[in-house]
Amino acid sequence: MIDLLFYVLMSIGLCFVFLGCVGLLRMPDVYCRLQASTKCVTLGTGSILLAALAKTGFSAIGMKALISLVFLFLNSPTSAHALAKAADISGIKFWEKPGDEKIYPAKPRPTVDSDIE
Amino acid sequence: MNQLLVFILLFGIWKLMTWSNDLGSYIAGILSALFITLLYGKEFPYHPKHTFQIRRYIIFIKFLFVFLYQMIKANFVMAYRILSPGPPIKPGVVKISLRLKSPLGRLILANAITLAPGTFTLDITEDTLLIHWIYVGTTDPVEAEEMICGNLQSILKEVFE
Amino acid sequence: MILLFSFLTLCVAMCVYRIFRGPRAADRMVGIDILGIIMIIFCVLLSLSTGSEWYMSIAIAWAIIGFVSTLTLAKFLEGRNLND
Amino acid sequence: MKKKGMSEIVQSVAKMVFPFIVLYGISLILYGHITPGGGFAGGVILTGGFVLLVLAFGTDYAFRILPVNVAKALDSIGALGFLAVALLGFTGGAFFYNFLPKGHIFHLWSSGTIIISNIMIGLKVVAALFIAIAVISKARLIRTKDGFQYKQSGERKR
Repeated sequence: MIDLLFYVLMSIGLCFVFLGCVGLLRMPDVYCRLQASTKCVTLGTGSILLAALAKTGFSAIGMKALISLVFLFLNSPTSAHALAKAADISGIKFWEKPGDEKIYPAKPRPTVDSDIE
Repeated sequence: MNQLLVFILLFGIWKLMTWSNDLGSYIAGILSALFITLLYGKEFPYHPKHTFQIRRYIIFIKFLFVFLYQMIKANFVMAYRILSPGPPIKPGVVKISLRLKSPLGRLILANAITLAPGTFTLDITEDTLLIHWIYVGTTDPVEAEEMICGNLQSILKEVFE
Repeated sequence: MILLFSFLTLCVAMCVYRIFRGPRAADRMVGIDILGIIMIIFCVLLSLSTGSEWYMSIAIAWAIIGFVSTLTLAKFLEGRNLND
Repeated sequence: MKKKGMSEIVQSVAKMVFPFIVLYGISLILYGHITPGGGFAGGVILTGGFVLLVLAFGTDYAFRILPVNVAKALDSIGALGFLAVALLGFTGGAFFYNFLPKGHIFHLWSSGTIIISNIMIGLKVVAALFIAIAVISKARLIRTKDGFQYKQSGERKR
Protein backbone atom coordinates (compact mmCIF):
# COMPACT_ATOMS: atom_id res chain seq x y z
CA MET A 1 0.00 0.00 0.00
CA ILE A 2 2.75 2.41 1.00
CA ASP A 3 4.78 1.30 -2.01
CA LEU A 4 1.85 1.92 -4.34
CA LEU A 5 1.39 5.44 -2.91
CA PHE A 6 5.11 6.06 -3.31
CA TYR A 7 5.21 5.03 -6.96
CA VAL A 8 2.03 6.97 -7.84
CA LEU A 9 3.24 10.19 -6.23
CA MET A 10 6.70 9.85 -7.74
CA SER A 11 5.45 9.28 -11.28
CA ILE A 12 2.96 12.18 -11.00
CA GLY A 13 5.75 14.44 -9.82
CA LEU A 14 8.17 13.47 -12.55
CA CYS A 15 5.50 13.88 -15.24
CA PHE A 16 4.67 17.39 -14.08
CA VAL A 17 8.32 18.40 -13.81
CA PHE A 18 8.85 17.19 -17.38
CA LEU A 19 5.75 19.11 -18.54
CA GLY A 20 7.01 22.25 -16.85
CA CYS A 21 10.32 22.01 -18.69
CA VAL A 22 8.52 21.45 -22.01
CA GLY A 23 6.46 24.55 -21.25
CA LEU A 24 9.69 26.43 -20.65
CA LEU A 25 10.63 25.60 -24.24
CA ARG A 26 7.31 26.06 -26.01
CA MET A 27 5.71 29.21 -24.59
CA PRO A 28 6.19 32.43 -26.53
CA ASP A 29 7.18 35.06 -23.94
CA VAL A 30 8.63 35.46 -20.46
CA TYR A 31 5.36 35.68 -18.55
CA CYS A 32 3.83 32.57 -20.12
CA ARG A 33 7.06 30.63 -19.58
CA LEU A 34 7.03 31.69 -15.95
CA GLN A 35 3.40 30.60 -15.57
CA ALA A 36 3.89 27.17 -17.10
CA SER A 37 7.15 26.30 -15.41
CA THR A 38 6.39 27.67 -11.93
CA LYS A 39 3.05 25.91 -11.50
CA CYS A 40 4.08 22.55 -12.90
CA VAL A 41 7.51 22.36 -11.30
CA THR A 42 6.24 23.46 -7.88
CA LEU A 43 3.50 20.84 -7.79
CA GLY A 44 5.88 18.20 -9.14
CA THR A 45 8.52 18.87 -6.52
CA GLY A 46 5.89 18.92 -3.78
CA SER A 47 4.62 15.56 -4.96
CA ILE A 48 8.11 14.05 -4.96
CA LEU A 49 8.78 15.37 -1.45
CA LEU A 50 5.48 13.85 -0.28
CA ALA A 51 6.59 10.57 -1.85
CA ALA A 52 9.81 10.70 0.17
CA LEU A 53 7.75 11.39 3.31
CA ALA A 54 5.49 8.41 2.53
CA LYS A 55 8.42 6.08 1.88
CA THR A 56 10.44 6.82 4.98
CA GLY A 57 7.75 7.73 7.49
CA PHE A 58 8.71 9.55 10.69
CA SER A 59 12.46 9.69 10.32
CA ALA A 60 15.10 12.31 9.63
CA ILE A 61 14.62 12.18 5.86
CA GLY A 62 10.85 12.51 6.12
CA MET A 63 10.94 15.46 8.51
CA LYS A 64 13.49 17.30 6.39
CA ALA A 65 11.31 16.66 3.35
CA LEU A 66 8.36 18.20 5.23
CA ILE A 67 10.39 21.30 6.12
CA SER A 68 11.60 21.82 2.58
CA LEU A 69 8.02 21.27 1.31
CA VAL A 70 6.73 24.17 3.41
CA PHE A 71 9.73 26.26 2.44
CA LEU A 72 9.24 25.59 -1.27
CA PHE A 73 5.53 26.42 -1.26
CA LEU A 74 6.27 29.70 0.49
CA ASN A 75 9.20 30.71 -1.70
CA SER A 76 8.57 29.53 -5.23
CA PRO A 77 5.53 31.77 -5.97
CA THR A 78 7.32 34.69 -4.35
CA SER A 79 10.38 34.40 -6.55
CA ALA A 80 8.13 34.03 -9.59
CA HIS A 81 6.32 37.23 -8.59
CA ALA A 82 9.61 39.08 -8.11
CA LEU A 83 10.93 37.95 -11.49
CA ALA A 84 7.71 38.91 -13.27
CA LYS A 85 7.63 42.34 -11.67
CA ALA A 86 11.27 42.91 -12.55
CA ALA A 87 10.66 41.87 -16.16
CA ASP A 88 7.67 44.22 -16.30
CA ILE A 89 9.67 47.13 -14.93
CA SER A 90 12.60 46.51 -17.25
CA GLY A 91 10.21 46.99 -20.16
CA ILE A 92 9.57 43.59 -21.75
CA LYS A 93 6.37 43.68 -23.81
CA PHE A 94 3.56 41.15 -23.60
CA TRP A 95 3.21 38.69 -26.43
CA GLU A 96 0.08 38.93 -28.56
CA LYS A 97 -1.22 36.47 -31.07
CA PRO A 98 -0.95 38.11 -34.48
CA GLY A 99 -4.42 39.19 -35.58
CA ASP A 100 -5.94 39.56 -32.12
CA GLU A 101 -7.30 42.84 -30.89
CA LYS A 102 -5.58 44.56 -27.97
CA ILE A 103 -7.18 43.43 -24.74
CA TYR A 104 -5.83 45.84 -22.22
CA PRO A 105 -4.38 49.33 -22.30
CA ALA A 106 -0.73 49.08 -21.45
CA LYS A 107 -0.02 50.56 -18.06
CA PRO A 108 2.60 53.28 -17.84
CA ARG A 109 5.85 51.58 -17.00
CA PRO A 110 8.80 53.34 -15.44
CA THR A 111 11.84 52.70 -17.54
CA VAL A 112 15.19 51.61 -16.25
CA ASP A 113 16.74 54.99 -16.94
CA SER A 114 14.49 56.85 -14.53
CA ASP A 115 15.86 54.95 -11.56
CA ILE A 116 19.44 55.75 -12.36
CA GLU A 117 20.76 59.19 -12.02
CA MET B 1 2.97 36.51 24.48
CA ASN B 2 3.88 36.88 20.83
CA GLN B 3 7.50 36.11 21.57
CA LEU B 4 6.61 33.02 23.59
CA LEU B 5 4.69 31.63 20.61
CA VAL B 6 7.62 32.36 18.30
CA PHE B 7 9.93 30.57 20.76
CA ILE B 8 7.74 27.46 20.83
CA LEU B 9 7.47 27.44 17.03
CA LEU B 10 11.23 27.74 16.58
CA PHE B 11 11.95 25.03 19.12
CA GLY B 12 9.54 22.67 17.36
CA ILE B 13 11.22 23.32 14.05
CA TRP B 14 14.61 22.70 15.66
CA LYS B 15 13.47 19.30 16.91
CA LEU B 16 12.08 18.40 13.49
CA MET B 17 15.28 19.56 11.81
CA THR B 18 17.78 17.66 13.93
CA TRP B 19 15.59 14.69 14.92
CA SER B 20 17.86 13.34 17.63
CA ASN B 21 17.01 12.67 21.23
CA ASP B 22 20.01 13.38 23.45
CA LEU B 23 20.36 16.04 26.11
CA GLY B 24 22.75 18.28 24.19
CA SER B 25 20.26 18.67 21.36
CA TYR B 26 17.59 19.99 23.78
CA ILE B 27 19.99 22.46 25.40
CA ALA B 28 21.30 23.75 22.07
CA GLY B 29 17.74 24.06 20.72
CA ILE B 30 16.54 26.07 23.70
CA LEU B 31 19.56 28.37 23.55
CA SER B 32 19.39 29.05 19.83
CA ALA B 33 15.59 29.53 19.82
CA LEU B 34 15.98 31.99 22.71
CA PHE B 35 18.70 33.84 20.81
CA ILE B 36 16.60 34.18 17.64
CA THR B 37 13.55 35.24 19.67
CA LEU B 38 15.55 38.01 21.31
CA LEU B 39 17.01 38.99 17.94
CA TYR B 40 13.89 39.02 15.80
CA GLY B 41 10.85 38.09 17.90
CA LYS B 42 9.07 41.42 17.63
CA GLU B 43 9.13 41.59 13.85
CA PHE B 44 7.68 38.16 13.12
CA PRO B 45 4.24 38.59 11.52
CA TYR B 46 1.91 36.72 13.82
CA HIS B 47 -1.57 37.27 15.20
CA PRO B 48 -1.32 36.47 18.92
CA LYS B 49 -4.98 37.26 19.61
CA HIS B 50 -6.16 34.77 17.02
CA THR B 51 -3.98 31.86 18.05
CA PHE B 52 -6.34 30.07 20.39
CA GLN B 53 -9.57 30.36 18.39
CA ILE B 54 -10.26 26.88 17.05
CA ARG B 55 -12.83 28.14 14.53
CA ARG B 56 -10.13 29.89 12.49
CA TYR B 57 -8.11 26.68 12.14
CA ILE B 58 -11.14 24.79 10.86
CA ILE B 59 -11.81 27.45 8.24
CA PHE B 60 -8.13 27.43 7.31
CA ILE B 61 -8.20 23.68 6.72
CA LYS B 62 -11.23 24.22 4.47
CA PHE B 63 -9.19 26.85 2.63
CA LEU B 64 -6.35 24.35 2.19
CA PHE B 65 -8.68 21.84 0.54
CA VAL B 66 -10.12 24.47 -1.83
CA PHE B 67 -6.57 25.54 -2.66
CA LEU B 68 -5.39 21.98 -3.28
CA TYR B 69 -8.29 21.36 -5.66
CA GLN B 70 -7.50 24.61 -7.51
CA MET B 71 -3.84 23.72 -7.78
CA ILE B 72 -4.38 20.26 -9.23
CA LYS B 73 -6.89 21.68 -11.68
CA ALA B 74 -4.37 24.37 -12.59
CA ASN B 75 -1.77 21.79 -13.45
CA PHE B 76 -4.05 19.80 -15.73
CA VAL B 77 -5.21 22.96 -17.49
CA MET B 78 -1.61 24.00 -17.93
CA ALA B 79 -0.66 20.56 -19.24
CA TYR B 80 -3.42 20.89 -21.85
CA ARG B 81 -2.16 24.34 -22.83
CA ILE B 82 1.43 23.15 -23.10
CA LEU B 83 0.78 20.01 -25.10
CA SER B 84 -1.82 21.16 -27.64
CA PRO B 85 -0.35 22.44 -30.92
CA GLY B 86 -0.24 26.19 -31.39
CA PRO B 87 -0.73 26.95 -27.69
CA PRO B 88 -4.31 28.20 -27.04
CA ILE B 89 -3.31 31.29 -25.09
CA LYS B 90 -4.44 34.92 -25.13
CA PRO B 91 -2.38 36.65 -22.44
CA GLY B 92 -3.38 39.91 -20.84
CA VAL B 93 -3.53 41.87 -17.61
CA VAL B 94 -6.62 42.41 -15.43
CA LYS B 95 -7.20 44.24 -12.17
CA ILE B 96 -9.18 42.91 -9.22
CA SER B 97 -9.95 44.63 -5.96
CA LEU B 98 -8.26 43.54 -2.74
CA ARG B 99 -10.16 43.89 0.52
CA LEU B 100 -7.85 42.10 2.94
CA LYS B 101 -5.86 44.17 5.41
CA SER B 102 -3.70 41.74 7.38
CA PRO B 103 -0.25 41.19 5.80
CA LEU B 104 -0.26 37.42 6.29
CA GLY B 105 -3.64 37.13 4.56
CA ARG B 106 -2.49 39.27 1.66
CA LEU B 107 0.62 37.13 1.28
CA ILE B 108 -1.33 33.88 1.25
CA LEU B 109 -3.91 35.25 -1.21
CA ALA B 110 -1.20 36.43 -3.62
CA ASN B 111 0.64 33.12 -3.49
CA ALA B 112 -2.59 31.17 -3.93
CA ILE B 113 -3.42 33.21 -7.01
CA THR B 114 0.05 32.50 -8.36
CA LEU B 115 -0.60 28.77 -8.06
CA ALA B 116 -4.24 28.96 -9.27
CA PRO B 117 -5.18 28.03 -12.87
CA GLY B 118 -3.73 30.31 -15.50
CA THR B 119 -3.00 33.37 -13.40
CA PHE B 120 -0.27 34.98 -11.44
CA THR B 121 0.23 38.11 -9.39
CA LEU B 122 2.15 40.75 -11.27
CA ASP B 123 1.91 43.62 -8.83
CA ILE B 124 0.25 44.49 -5.54
CA THR B 125 -0.81 47.90 -4.23
CA GLU B 126 -2.97 49.07 -1.34
CA ASP B 127 -6.33 47.93 -2.68
CA THR B 128 -5.78 46.33 -6.09
CA LEU B 129 -4.08 43.25 -7.40
CA LEU B 130 -2.67 43.35 -10.94
CA ILE B 131 -2.95 39.88 -12.42
CA HIS B 132 -1.45 38.36 -15.56
CA TRP B 133 -3.94 35.94 -17.07
CA ILE B 134 -2.92 33.45 -19.70
CA TYR B 135 -6.36 33.25 -21.33
CA VAL B 136 -8.30 36.43 -20.71
CA GLY B 137 -12.00 35.69 -20.31
CA THR B 138 -13.26 39.08 -19.25
CA THR B 139 -11.90 42.50 -18.41
CA ASP B 140 -14.58 43.51 -15.91
CA PRO B 141 -13.04 43.59 -12.39
CA VAL B 142 -15.96 41.95 -10.55
CA GLU B 143 -16.43 39.11 -13.03
CA ALA B 144 -12.68 38.62 -13.20
CA GLU B 145 -12.52 38.26 -9.43
CA GLU B 146 -15.33 35.72 -9.53
CA MET B 147 -13.55 33.75 -12.25
CA ILE B 148 -10.03 33.91 -10.84
CA CYS B 149 -10.14 33.48 -7.10
CA GLY B 150 -13.74 32.41 -6.49
CA ASN B 151 -14.43 32.60 -2.77
CA LEU B 152 -10.81 32.43 -1.61
CA GLN B 153 -10.81 36.05 -0.54
CA SER B 154 -13.90 35.77 1.66
CA ILE B 155 -12.55 32.60 3.30
CA LEU B 156 -9.23 34.29 4.06
CA LYS B 157 -11.10 37.32 5.41
CA GLU B 158 -12.84 35.03 7.89
CA VAL B 159 -9.58 33.42 8.92
CA PHE B 160 -7.35 36.42 9.42
CA GLU B 161 -9.72 39.23 10.45
CA MET C 1 16.48 4.41 -10.45
CA ILE C 2 18.74 4.98 -13.47
CA LEU C 3 15.59 5.73 -15.47
CA LEU C 4 14.53 8.50 -13.09
CA PHE C 5 17.94 10.13 -13.17
CA SER C 6 18.09 10.11 -16.96
CA PHE C 7 14.57 11.57 -17.06
CA LEU C 8 15.67 14.43 -14.83
CA THR C 9 18.80 14.94 -16.92
CA LEU C 10 16.51 15.56 -19.89
CA CYS C 11 14.74 18.29 -17.90
CA VAL C 12 18.10 19.84 -17.01
CA ALA C 13 19.04 19.80 -20.71
CA MET C 14 15.87 21.75 -21.54
CA CYS C 15 16.62 24.35 -18.86
CA VAL C 16 20.20 24.72 -20.08
CA TYR C 17 18.92 25.18 -23.63
CA ARG C 18 16.68 27.99 -22.42
CA ILE C 19 19.53 29.57 -20.49
CA PHE C 20 21.80 29.59 -23.53
CA ARG C 21 19.18 30.51 -26.09
CA GLY C 22 16.87 32.92 -24.21
CA PRO C 23 16.40 36.11 -26.19
CA ARG C 24 16.40 38.46 -23.19
CA ALA C 25 17.98 38.39 -19.77
CA ALA C 26 14.65 37.60 -18.07
CA ASP C 27 14.32 34.29 -19.94
CA ARG C 28 17.71 33.19 -18.68
CA MET C 29 16.70 34.08 -15.13
CA VAL C 30 13.57 31.93 -15.39
CA GLY C 31 15.77 29.07 -16.56
CA ILE C 32 18.12 29.49 -13.61
CA ASP C 33 15.22 29.57 -11.15
CA ILE C 34 13.74 26.32 -12.49
CA LEU C 35 17.19 24.68 -12.57
CA GLY C 36 17.55 25.39 -8.85
CA ILE C 37 14.29 23.60 -8.09
CA ILE C 38 15.29 20.58 -10.22
CA MET C 39 18.51 20.29 -8.21
CA ILE C 40 16.37 19.84 -5.07
CA ILE C 41 14.69 16.86 -6.76
CA PHE C 42 18.12 15.40 -7.53
CA CYS C 43 19.05 15.67 -3.86
CA VAL C 44 15.82 13.95 -2.76
CA LEU C 45 16.33 11.10 -5.21
CA LEU C 46 19.94 10.63 -4.11
CA SER C 47 18.81 10.59 -0.50
CA LEU C 48 16.16 7.96 -1.21
CA SER C 49 18.50 5.74 -3.21
CA THR C 50 21.43 5.83 -0.81
CA GLY C 51 19.40 6.05 2.39
CA SER C 52 21.47 8.76 4.03
CA GLU C 53 19.80 11.85 5.45
CA TRP C 54 22.65 14.21 4.63
CA TYR C 55 21.49 14.86 1.09
CA MET C 56 18.28 16.34 2.50
CA SER C 57 20.22 19.03 4.38
CA ILE C 58 21.90 19.89 1.08
CA ALA C 59 18.41 20.20 -0.44
CA ILE C 60 17.25 22.69 2.21
CA ALA C 61 20.45 24.72 1.90
CA TRP C 62 20.07 24.75 -1.87
CA ALA C 63 16.48 25.97 -1.55
CA ILE C 64 17.56 28.87 0.69
CA ILE C 65 20.47 29.93 -1.52
CA GLY C 66 18.36 29.61 -4.67
CA PHE C 67 15.64 31.86 -3.25
CA VAL C 68 18.10 34.57 -2.22
CA SER C 69 19.95 34.45 -5.55
CA THR C 70 16.72 34.70 -7.55
CA LEU C 71 15.68 37.77 -5.57
CA THR C 72 19.12 39.30 -6.16
CA LEU C 73 18.87 38.72 -9.90
CA ALA C 74 15.35 40.20 -9.94
CA LYS C 75 16.52 43.30 -8.15
CA PHE C 76 19.41 43.65 -10.56
CA LEU C 77 17.00 43.33 -13.50
CA GLU C 78 14.90 46.16 -12.11
CA GLY C 79 17.97 48.36 -12.46
CA ARG C 80 18.22 49.27 -8.80
CA ASN C 81 21.05 49.27 -6.33
CA LEU C 82 21.40 46.96 -3.38
CA ASN C 83 20.50 49.73 -0.96
CA ASP C 84 17.31 50.96 -2.65
CA MET D 1 10.39 59.91 -1.75
CA LYS D 2 10.48 56.50 -3.32
CA LYS D 3 9.59 53.55 -1.16
CA LYS D 4 12.59 51.46 -0.20
CA GLY D 5 12.87 47.78 -0.77
CA MET D 6 10.99 45.35 -2.99
CA SER D 7 7.26 44.69 -3.18
CA GLU D 8 5.03 43.92 -0.22
CA ILE D 9 4.84 40.17 -0.79
CA VAL D 10 8.60 39.84 -0.75
CA GLN D 11 8.76 41.83 2.48
CA SER D 12 6.22 39.59 4.22
CA VAL D 13 8.00 36.45 3.05
CA ALA D 14 11.34 37.83 4.20
CA LYS D 15 9.92 38.52 7.65
CA MET D 16 8.52 35.00 7.87
CA VAL D 17 11.53 33.14 6.49
CA PHE D 18 14.41 34.97 8.17
CA PRO D 19 14.18 33.26 11.60
CA PHE D 20 14.18 29.83 9.98
CA ILE D 21 17.20 30.62 7.85
CA VAL D 22 19.07 31.73 10.97
CA LEU D 23 17.94 28.60 12.82
CA TYR D 24 19.11 26.37 9.99
CA GLY D 25 22.47 28.13 9.85
CA ILE D 26 22.96 27.67 13.59
CA SER D 27 22.08 23.99 13.34
CA LEU D 28 24.58 23.57 10.48
CA ILE D 29 27.28 25.16 12.64
CA LEU D 30 26.51 23.16 15.77
CA TYR D 31 26.20 19.80 14.02
CA GLY D 32 29.21 20.45 11.79
CA HIS D 33 31.25 17.60 13.23
CA ILE D 34 28.77 14.78 12.68
CA THR D 35 26.96 15.89 9.51
CA PRO D 36 28.02 17.86 6.42
CA GLY D 37 28.33 21.54 7.09
CA GLY D 38 30.52 23.23 9.61
CA GLY D 39 31.59 26.73 10.37
CA PHE D 40 31.99 28.10 6.90
CA ALA D 41 28.82 26.62 5.38
CA GLY D 42 26.66 27.67 8.30
CA GLY D 43 28.13 31.14 8.24
CA VAL D 44 27.35 31.53 4.56
CA ILE D 45 23.72 30.44 5.14
CA LEU D 46 23.41 32.97 7.99
CA THR D 47 24.80 35.71 5.74
CA GLY D 48 22.22 34.68 3.14
CA GLY D 49 19.54 35.54 5.66
CA PHE D 50 20.98 38.99 6.18
CA VAL D 51 21.30 39.50 2.42
CA LEU D 52 17.60 38.66 2.20
CA LEU D 53 16.83 41.42 4.70
CA VAL D 54 19.02 43.90 2.80
CA LEU D 55 17.29 43.04 -0.47
CA ALA D 56 13.78 43.27 0.91
CA PHE D 57 14.00 46.28 3.19
CA GLY D 58 17.18 48.23 2.44
CA THR D 59 20.28 48.48 4.56
CA ASP D 60 18.84 50.58 7.42
CA TYR D 61 16.55 47.78 8.56
CA ALA D 62 19.33 45.19 8.42
CA PHE D 63 21.67 47.47 10.37
CA ARG D 64 19.02 47.74 13.06
CA ILE D 65 19.08 43.96 13.48
CA LEU D 66 22.87 43.63 13.36
CA PRO D 67 24.72 46.95 13.71
CA VAL D 68 28.04 47.33 11.95
CA ASN D 69 29.90 47.99 15.21
CA VAL D 70 28.66 44.69 16.63
CA ALA D 71 29.75 42.97 13.42
CA LYS D 72 33.24 44.41 13.76
CA ALA D 73 33.44 43.19 17.36
CA LEU D 74 32.23 39.71 16.35
CA ASP D 75 34.89 39.58 13.67
CA SER D 76 37.64 40.14 16.23
CA ILE D 77 36.06 37.75 18.73
CA GLY D 78 35.93 35.01 16.12
CA ALA D 79 39.59 35.31 15.17
CA LEU D 80 40.84 35.66 18.76
CA GLY D 81 38.66 32.81 20.03
CA PHE D 82 39.92 30.44 17.36
CA LEU D 83 43.49 31.35 18.25
CA ALA D 84 42.74 30.89 21.96
CA VAL D 85 41.32 27.40 21.41
CA ALA D 86 44.41 26.49 19.42
CA LEU D 87 46.78 27.88 22.07
CA LEU D 88 44.96 26.18 24.92
CA GLY D 89 45.96 22.91 23.32
CA PHE D 90 49.39 23.44 24.88
CA THR D 91 47.86 22.36 28.18
CA GLY D 92 47.78 18.87 26.69
CA GLY D 93 51.14 19.27 25.04
CA ALA D 94 50.59 20.34 21.43
CA PHE D 95 49.11 23.05 19.24
CA PHE D 96 45.40 22.26 18.48
CA TYR D 97 45.48 19.44 21.03
CA ASN D 98 41.95 18.24 21.84
CA PHE D 99 42.02 18.74 25.61
CA LEU D 100 38.29 18.58 26.41
CA PRO D 101 36.57 15.29 27.33
CA LYS D 102 34.86 13.48 24.48
CA GLY D 103 31.33 12.16 25.01
CA HIS D 104 29.32 9.47 23.26
CA ILE D 105 29.71 9.10 19.55
CA PHE D 106 27.05 10.73 17.33
CA HIS D 107 25.81 12.99 20.10
CA LEU D 108 26.10 16.75 20.07
CA TRP D 109 28.90 16.88 22.63
CA SER D 110 31.20 14.30 21.13
CA SER D 111 34.12 16.19 19.69
CA GLY D 112 35.90 18.20 22.35
CA THR D 113 37.24 21.43 20.94
CA ILE D 114 36.04 21.01 17.34
CA ILE D 115 32.59 22.43 18.11
CA ILE D 116 34.07 25.56 19.70
CA SER D 117 36.36 26.05 16.70
CA ASN D 118 33.33 25.68 14.41
CA ILE D 119 31.40 28.33 16.34
CA MET D 120 34.31 30.73 16.16
CA ILE D 121 34.77 30.18 12.42
CA GLY D 122 31.04 30.76 11.94
CA LEU D 123 31.16 34.07 13.82
CA LYS D 124 34.15 35.21 11.80
CA VAL D 125 32.53 34.31 8.45
CA VAL D 126 29.20 35.97 9.29
CA ALA D 127 30.82 39.19 10.46
CA ALA D 128 33.28 39.47 7.58
CA LEU D 129 30.72 38.75 4.86
CA PHE D 130 28.20 41.10 6.47
CA ILE D 131 30.73 43.93 6.46
CA ALA D 132 31.51 43.16 2.81
CA ILE D 133 27.78 43.38 1.96
CA ALA D 134 27.55 46.68 3.85
CA VAL D 135 30.41 48.11 1.81
CA ILE D 136 29.02 46.86 -1.51
CA SER D 137 25.57 48.28 -0.79
CA LYS D 138 26.97 51.80 -0.70
CA ALA D 139 27.98 51.59 -4.37
CA ARG D 140 25.72 53.27 -6.89
CA LEU D 141 25.22 52.54 -10.59
CA ILE D 142 25.84 55.63 -12.71
CA ARG D 143 25.03 55.89 -16.40
CA THR D 144 27.72 57.68 -18.36
CA LYS D 145 28.32 58.15 -22.07
CA ASP D 146 30.27 54.92 -22.36
CA GLY D 147 27.87 52.74 -20.40
CA PHE D 148 27.40 51.90 -16.77
CA GLN D 149 29.90 52.61 -14.05
CA TYR D 150 29.96 51.95 -10.35
CA LYS D 151 30.68 54.79 -7.97
CA GLN D 152 31.06 54.88 -4.24
CA SER D 153 28.61 57.29 -2.61
CA GLY D 154 29.32 57.63 1.06
CA GLU D 155 28.61 60.48 3.39
CA ARG D 156 32.29 60.87 4.04
CA LYS D 157 33.83 63.73 2.10
CA ARG D 158 37.49 64.11 1.44
